[in-house]
Amino acid sequence: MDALPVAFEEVGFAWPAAPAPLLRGFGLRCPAGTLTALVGPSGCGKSTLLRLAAGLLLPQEGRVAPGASARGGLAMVFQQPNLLAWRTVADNVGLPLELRGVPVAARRDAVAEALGRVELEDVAQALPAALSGGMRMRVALARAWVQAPRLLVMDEPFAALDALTRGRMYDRFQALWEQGRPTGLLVTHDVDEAVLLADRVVVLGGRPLGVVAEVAVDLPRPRSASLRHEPALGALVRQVEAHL
Amino acid sequence: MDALPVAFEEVGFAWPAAPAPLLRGFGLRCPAGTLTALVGPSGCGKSTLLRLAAGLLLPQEGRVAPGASARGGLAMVFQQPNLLAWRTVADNVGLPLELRGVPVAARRDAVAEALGRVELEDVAQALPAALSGGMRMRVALARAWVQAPRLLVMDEPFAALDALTRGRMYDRFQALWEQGRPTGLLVTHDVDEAVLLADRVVVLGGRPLGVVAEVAVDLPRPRSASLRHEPALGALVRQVEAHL
Amino acid sequence: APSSDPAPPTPAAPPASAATRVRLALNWFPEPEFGGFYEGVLGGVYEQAGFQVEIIPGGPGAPTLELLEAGKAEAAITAADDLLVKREKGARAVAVWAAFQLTRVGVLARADSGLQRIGDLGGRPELKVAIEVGSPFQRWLWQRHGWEGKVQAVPTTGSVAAFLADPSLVQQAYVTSEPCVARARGVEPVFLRASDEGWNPYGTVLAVADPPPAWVPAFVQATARAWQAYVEAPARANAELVRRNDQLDPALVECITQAQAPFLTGTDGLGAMTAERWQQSVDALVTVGLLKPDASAEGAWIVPQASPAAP
Amino acid sequence: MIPDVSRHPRLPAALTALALLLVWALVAVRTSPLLLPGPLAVLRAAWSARQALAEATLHTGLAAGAGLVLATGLGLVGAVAFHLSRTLELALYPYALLLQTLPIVAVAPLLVVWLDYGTPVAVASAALVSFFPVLTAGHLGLRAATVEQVELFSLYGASTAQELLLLRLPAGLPTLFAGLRAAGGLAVIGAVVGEFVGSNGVPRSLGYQVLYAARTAEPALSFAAIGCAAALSLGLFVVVRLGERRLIGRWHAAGGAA
Amino acid sequence: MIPDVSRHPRLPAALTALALLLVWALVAVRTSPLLLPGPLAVLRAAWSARQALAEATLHTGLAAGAGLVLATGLGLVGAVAFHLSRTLELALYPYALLLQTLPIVAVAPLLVVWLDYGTPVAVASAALVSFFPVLTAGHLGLRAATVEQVELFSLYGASTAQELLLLRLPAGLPTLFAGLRAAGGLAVIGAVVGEFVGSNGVPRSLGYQVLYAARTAEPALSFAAIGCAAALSLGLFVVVRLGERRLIGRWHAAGGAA
Ligand SMILES: Nc1ncnc2c1ncn2[C@@H]1O[C@H](COP(=O)(O)OP(=O)(O)OP(=O)(O)O)[C@@H](O)[C@H]1O
Ligand SMILES: Nc1ncnc2c1ncn2[C@@H]1O[C@H](COP(=O)(O)OP(=O)(O)OP(=O)(O)O)[C@@H](O)[C@H]1O
Ligand SMILES: [Mg+2]
Ligand SMILES: [Mg+2]
Repeated sequence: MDALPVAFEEVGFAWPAAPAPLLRGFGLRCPAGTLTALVGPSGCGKSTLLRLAAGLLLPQEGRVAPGASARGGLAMVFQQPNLLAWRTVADNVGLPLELRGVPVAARRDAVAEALGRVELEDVAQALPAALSGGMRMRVALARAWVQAPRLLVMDEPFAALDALTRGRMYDRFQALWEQGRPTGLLVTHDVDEAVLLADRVVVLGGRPLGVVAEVAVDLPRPRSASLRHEPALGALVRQVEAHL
Repeated sequence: MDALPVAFEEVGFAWPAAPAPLLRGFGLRCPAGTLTALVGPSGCGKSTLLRLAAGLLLPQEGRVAPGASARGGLAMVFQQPNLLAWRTVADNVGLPLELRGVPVAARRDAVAEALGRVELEDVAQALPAALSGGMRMRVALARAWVQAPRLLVMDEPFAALDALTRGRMYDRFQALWEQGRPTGLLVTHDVDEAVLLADRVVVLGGRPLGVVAEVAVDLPRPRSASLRHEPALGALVRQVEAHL
Repeated sequence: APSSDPAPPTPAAPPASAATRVRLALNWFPEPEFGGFYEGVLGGVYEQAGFQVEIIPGGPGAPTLELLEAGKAEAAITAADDLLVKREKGARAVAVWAAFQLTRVGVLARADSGLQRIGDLGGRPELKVAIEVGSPFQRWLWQRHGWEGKVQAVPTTGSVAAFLADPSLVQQAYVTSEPCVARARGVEPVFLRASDEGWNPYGTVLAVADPPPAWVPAFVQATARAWQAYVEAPARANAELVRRNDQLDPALVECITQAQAPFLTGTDGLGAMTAERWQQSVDALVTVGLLKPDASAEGAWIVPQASPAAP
Repeated sequence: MIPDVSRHPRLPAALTALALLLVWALVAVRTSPLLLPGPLAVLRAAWSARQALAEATLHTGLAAGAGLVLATGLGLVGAVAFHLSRTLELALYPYALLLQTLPIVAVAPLLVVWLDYGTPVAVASAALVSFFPVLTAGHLGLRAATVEQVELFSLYGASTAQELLLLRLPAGLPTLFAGLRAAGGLAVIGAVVGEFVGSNGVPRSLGYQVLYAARTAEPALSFAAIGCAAALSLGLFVVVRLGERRLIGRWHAAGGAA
Repeated sequence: MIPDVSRHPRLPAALTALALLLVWALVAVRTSPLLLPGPLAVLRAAWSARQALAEATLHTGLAAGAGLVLATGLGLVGAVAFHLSRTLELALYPYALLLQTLPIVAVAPLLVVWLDYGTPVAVASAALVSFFPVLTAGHLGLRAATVEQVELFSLYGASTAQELLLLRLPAGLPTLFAGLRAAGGLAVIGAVVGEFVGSNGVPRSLGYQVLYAARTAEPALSFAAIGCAAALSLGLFVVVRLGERRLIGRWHAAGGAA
């Protein structure tokens, strides 16, 4: 299926009881099949943007695409693992497929593969309460990756992981990405990570929220984690950091 | 009050229903007043170690100091913000003081100061549900910093923060640290952060969990966030990363 | 107004071609006070008269007239006062036969209390009267004797236990119930009749829909015969009652049967209803304000005539 | 032209009331007035007995309220005691259930002997009936706090009382209020049934009114009295909801936060 | 030498039973046996009426169980309906409360006429009494899922049925079971009281046994019958707990995970 473009047009949004609106006339476009990294200070509104893009929140002014129309073709990693406490790890990962009516056998294979990607085959039958914080987050990653979405939205998916595990997850994510080429939105606090993974880094800031800068990343793909120490990447990182 | 040393001696620990014990004959000592950073792969047992040190879990074999004896002189930042949904931000931060019976007026000042440190004065009267992920984590930081503990235990406290905010938090934390000089245990996935803040970086790994390497950090204090790009720090970081 | 002698034990009417189904709703547990109806079924009297009778036992609060009204029963047992009050409220039921000539209602006291009749309670302020407060009977007593504020009424609990435990208690009772229980529990009681105080509505009235269906005269005749048979030989029906309820021991049944005998026949004879008695009941109910002052017994009861040829 | 429900939150309930009245009137017309008096008849009966009913409603309402307060207090104390001592919980919880099982109608005679006629019996029976739901809800509510929240408190050296008051109680309030909602209605019916037996012949209680109306074949009055009891339940329910909204509305509606 | 409670979880309850029996015996000795028969008298009465009691317990148990099942089904349907339609909730919730307020003793005659004597009245009255706690608990339980979990489901295009079955219902089970615990005991008492009026004079129900024992002044038998009712409640409670442990024990005890 084709990737879905993301577009914010003249978007206005305020949380109830908030003193000032979070967004006013906000605009941003992400062409189909590109991966955009969003960086910006804590509390500036990144998660809110993702919720708007996924249609979990409705803008009070303007238009957001795809919004709710993407339902079923969308995958999201929330900032918190957001697992269902009564389901095993495998059943948590299989949830999106179950909701789409994928038959059990096919589901089992897909789940096993997704768990393999995040290195959690061993705890497939454990309940979320018996996992460490980083393991829970990886379950959430597997749940988002278990299907081939048209739009993939991830809110700091790798923040809870150590450097090495994170590096392997980068590779797995990029392989997956190349397979389906969905549109991607990635919120991260790690500028290295943003530059390494994204086609473009958007620096956000201010209230109402605005785009402070956009930095295109034209490094060749696939990009291994070791690229991190390359000067080309370092230059881009410094370019982004200059706007933060 | 004096800082409390931390010591694990021949510690054995297994989670119920786990196939293999997490710790067996584990040993580690952290002298009073030093700050030890713990790094290691996701799910290796870092959070479990912190819970043991704080006396929230009891070892099945061996001894852990200070353990439960530190009650009242201990502060901890959990891996999740762990806020009370029915209390305002200010009341969440004031909780440790309230539990100790600190009078309202003194509490109010301390809370205001702690909130100032994490830059959340504006949302003092908001409920946790109205905060972003990073803001919640900063409330948890403020709650741990509002008192002068003898032992400060922090589980990835800065992971949810963007680089700039994080840098400012580093400074605030170090200032605070210098004031009281408690013993500190810091779990982090960011090796730069570990080296920047700690007196010693302990690399953990394996099952049962063991100390893979210890790297002493003898950089002068205070260490500003800009130190991050210094070669001396870079060398130490690479030294740690070599063991990961 | 019609008046009637006790229905004579005339020879059985020719059985109807197909048996008429009659569901008879009782207003209390199956006990000797309904012995005649059970005898009618067991002895085949109803069957011979062309009726297939099904007895629906009741209990406290059994809504018998309501079952009649709802078409879930063809015949219902109720009390005359109840029938009169409900008729004024629109119930379409009419009394056609009365089992007890004297009301079974009264007051139970200890034999050593020195009480002779209910009215004596007026001079005994130390005694409490457990009674259905607000019931027509209670209001009648208090009004007739001017006991308001003088005699202490307390609610009944539906059991004689409190009476047995507390010597300062007298209790509203049915002659077919509490006296025998009290005696069996070792307290010798005396039963003070309500009829002596002018409260004497027929207590166990057979009611049918108003206007009565054509089968009623034959049914009444059969009922009268069944009851006559029961009074003469209660053993068979009583045995059935004991069989149905193992808490009802034979001694208790025997006691009740003896206690109720004089109340069944009274002075007018088994089954009779007289205009004077009905009017007396109406007047009593008017006095306590349960019926409108212009109320009359007219139409509330009839003596069914099978045909012009019937007695 | 469908009116907006969110603007007129009372409209649906009012419309339902109308619809119910209509159905009632229709059913009543086809049923004997002895069984089911029509709404008009009930209204008439209520109006002509308005003073007695008002007095009785007040009287029964006080008894039910007192019973509910008693049950809430005792239920909370019980829940806390069970929480603090597993031994106590194992020893007593099964028997607490029994309290609720006692048919008041059967126990009321005993209560009458022990407590004397009148209000005490009504209060006791209201409390007896509503105790268990509060206990159960309280018991469950006290376990609603997450493991990490409990760890937080033990970490900061909170006393048992502090843990209860500052953590377990607030975290358990939503569950507790669910129990209280059910308990309110139960308290009213408990009081009414207690008054059946213990009303002491003074016509100042709804139990007496219901019973008296049944004795004198006044179903309309009986229904009017039951209506008053229902209104009382609604009243208690509203009180519970107001308390709920005041105490937990702000954060519970927000869906909580880790 | 205090035995370890965690090793003998049944011990405290057994000891309490002994203690209660002792207190009961002591109080009974000082009270008239007509009001409060001693434990031995009750046991003797129970033994001599064992067959009737066993039959009655079975009979009433089935009625209470059927009533509880009915109430649970209807309560869940109601909770789901209210969850799906705020208008419906506003329109009907207040009136659901009224169902619980109706004094069964006063309503039973109506039930008798509508439903016929015997088991139907007992089932209906058991269901009537236990409906509201289930409804309330279900209603609250369906809102127990966190905002983010609901977002997750809507994100993945879950149908309303899927959201209900896979999210709201499991997340609400702990709350629902709290309601069911209270409802179980209520169902038994509802059945017994329904049998008071609707027993049809057939001695095959506990309601009849309680009442008839009062009628013949056999308090020991009355208490024995009440004891059987209590045992029934306990039985239903245990069934509910087993269901609870089976369905939610594993994850709910674990304290959940975000
Ligand atoms: N409550 C629990 N019950 C059972 N097992 C648990 C529990 N908590 C953690 N574990 C197991 O213990 C191991 C270590 O967990 P821990 O949370 O200490 O890891 P960690 O090093 O903090 O990982 P991370 O960096 O991902 O937070 C994991 O394998 C996990 O599955
Ligand atoms: N449910 C809510 N109700 C009210 N205000 C909210 C809510 N969620 C977020 N906000 C406010 O909206 C603003 C942006 O929040 P958001 O979660 O989008 O930030 P963020 O950029 O994701 O931050 P972080 O990096 O810390 O996760 C914050 O000021 C926060 O207080
Ligand atoms: Mg965020
Ligand atoms: Mg951890």
